[in-house]
Amino acid sequence: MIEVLFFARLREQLGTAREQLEAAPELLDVGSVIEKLRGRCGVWEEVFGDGQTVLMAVNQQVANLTTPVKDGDEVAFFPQVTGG
Amino acid sequence: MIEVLFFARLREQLGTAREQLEAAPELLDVGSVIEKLRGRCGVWEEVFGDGQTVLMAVNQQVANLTTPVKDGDEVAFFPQVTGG
Amino acid sequence: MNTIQIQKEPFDITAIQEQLRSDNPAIGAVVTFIGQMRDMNEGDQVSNMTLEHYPGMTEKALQVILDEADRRWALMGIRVVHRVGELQPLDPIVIVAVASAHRGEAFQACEFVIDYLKTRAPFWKKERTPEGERWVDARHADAAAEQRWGKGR
Amino acid sequence: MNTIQIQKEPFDITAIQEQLRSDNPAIGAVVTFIGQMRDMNEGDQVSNMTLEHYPGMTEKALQVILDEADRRWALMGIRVVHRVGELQPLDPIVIVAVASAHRGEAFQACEFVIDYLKTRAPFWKKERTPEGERWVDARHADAAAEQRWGKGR
Repeated sequence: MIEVLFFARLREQLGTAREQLEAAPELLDVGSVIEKLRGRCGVWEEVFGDGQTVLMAVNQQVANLTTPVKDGDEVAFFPQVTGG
Repeated sequence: MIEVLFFARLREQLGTAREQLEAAPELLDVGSVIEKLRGRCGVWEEVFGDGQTVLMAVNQQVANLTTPVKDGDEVAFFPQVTGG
Repeated sequence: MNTIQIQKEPFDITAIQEQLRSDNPAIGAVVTFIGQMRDMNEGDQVSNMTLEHYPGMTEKALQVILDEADRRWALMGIRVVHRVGELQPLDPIVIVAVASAHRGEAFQACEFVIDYLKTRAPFWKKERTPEGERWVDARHADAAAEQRWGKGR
Repeated sequence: MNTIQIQKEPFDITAIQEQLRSDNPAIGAVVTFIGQMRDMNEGDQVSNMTLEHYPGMTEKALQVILDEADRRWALMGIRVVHRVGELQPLDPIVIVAVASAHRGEAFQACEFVIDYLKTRAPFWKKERTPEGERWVDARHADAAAEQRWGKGR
């Protein structure tokens, strides 16, 4: 399983905070996870569409589209941070 | 009268914190006050001698050798400051 | 030596600073930043705010920032406490307190930590205004502030 | 809006910051510098210290510094409290607290005030060491820190 988390505006737009994706050979990096999510169309295509700023983390560390993903990883998507 | 004050190391070296100098036509600026004090020789010559760093203020504002002095003024001499 | 806390409860500014500054008589300077909630943002009245974060990643991201500060400056302790959950105007949101022998290092490290926190730590603010709720947008000023520090990692 | 206090008594760090930060809900940032007595200086153990000042001139010199800070940055209050008299290691000597809407200005103004205080306000420290009493020498670092700010007056 790949644990996928969504935060803040993304969590609200997608209506979900967390889901489990079945690990699969084609889910080899964060980019391919996004591809899969975007394939759901509707709001998913919107949130992960071109021109959207979505930040990503793998196992709680900042990642990018080419960061590898494997079974058991935690992948998170969120907007630009605004703390402090 | 010109009120003359000495602080910190200068106060200790000179053994005095404050004195009144009679106003006089030749006491026209801070430099001439220093001349007069230095004329006392001994420790006075030492404290106000060449190569000594003495800071000065007239009426509680930073001054220099050419700052004018008149009857009723408060003139202060002290070493470099070390607060904070 | 450094501590990081994320909490819903208000934090005790006094206790944080006292504990840090009395830790070591070699400390000569303590610089503290307190960020607090303003009642206005982008021209709108803000009545309250909810702060969300990413538990686990938040602490890790802050630890990386504090480690980097320790690498760059000779410090004698850093305390970071950040609130999450519901906040009202005037509530402190975050405190960053840095101790050092001399003030220059404490000032630089404190500003470095808050600049990086603002752009690297996963916190998100949602404001309540007369027009409803809205997520706060990242400020360009924060990215610029971070870039001043050059390539750190 | 700004206050300056010179006193023999310990000051209340909490009260100073609380009063400043809760003064105005437009305040987003409070930066505080606390300078405290170290138990070592120039390689020698220091058991205690006496701080002398020039009453009257001190307040005027600090007022000039705070006015200049207000001229340079958009601030929402400055508090300066400086102790004089007898001090022990770990005793806070000075606090400079600055409030502003945004942190950049508060950081800069706070560091500006303490840098200028160190070179322009008439305070003098006398340390007691195992070898006896001695007046502290002005640090070159302080003059350099002041010069960073350019011609201000």
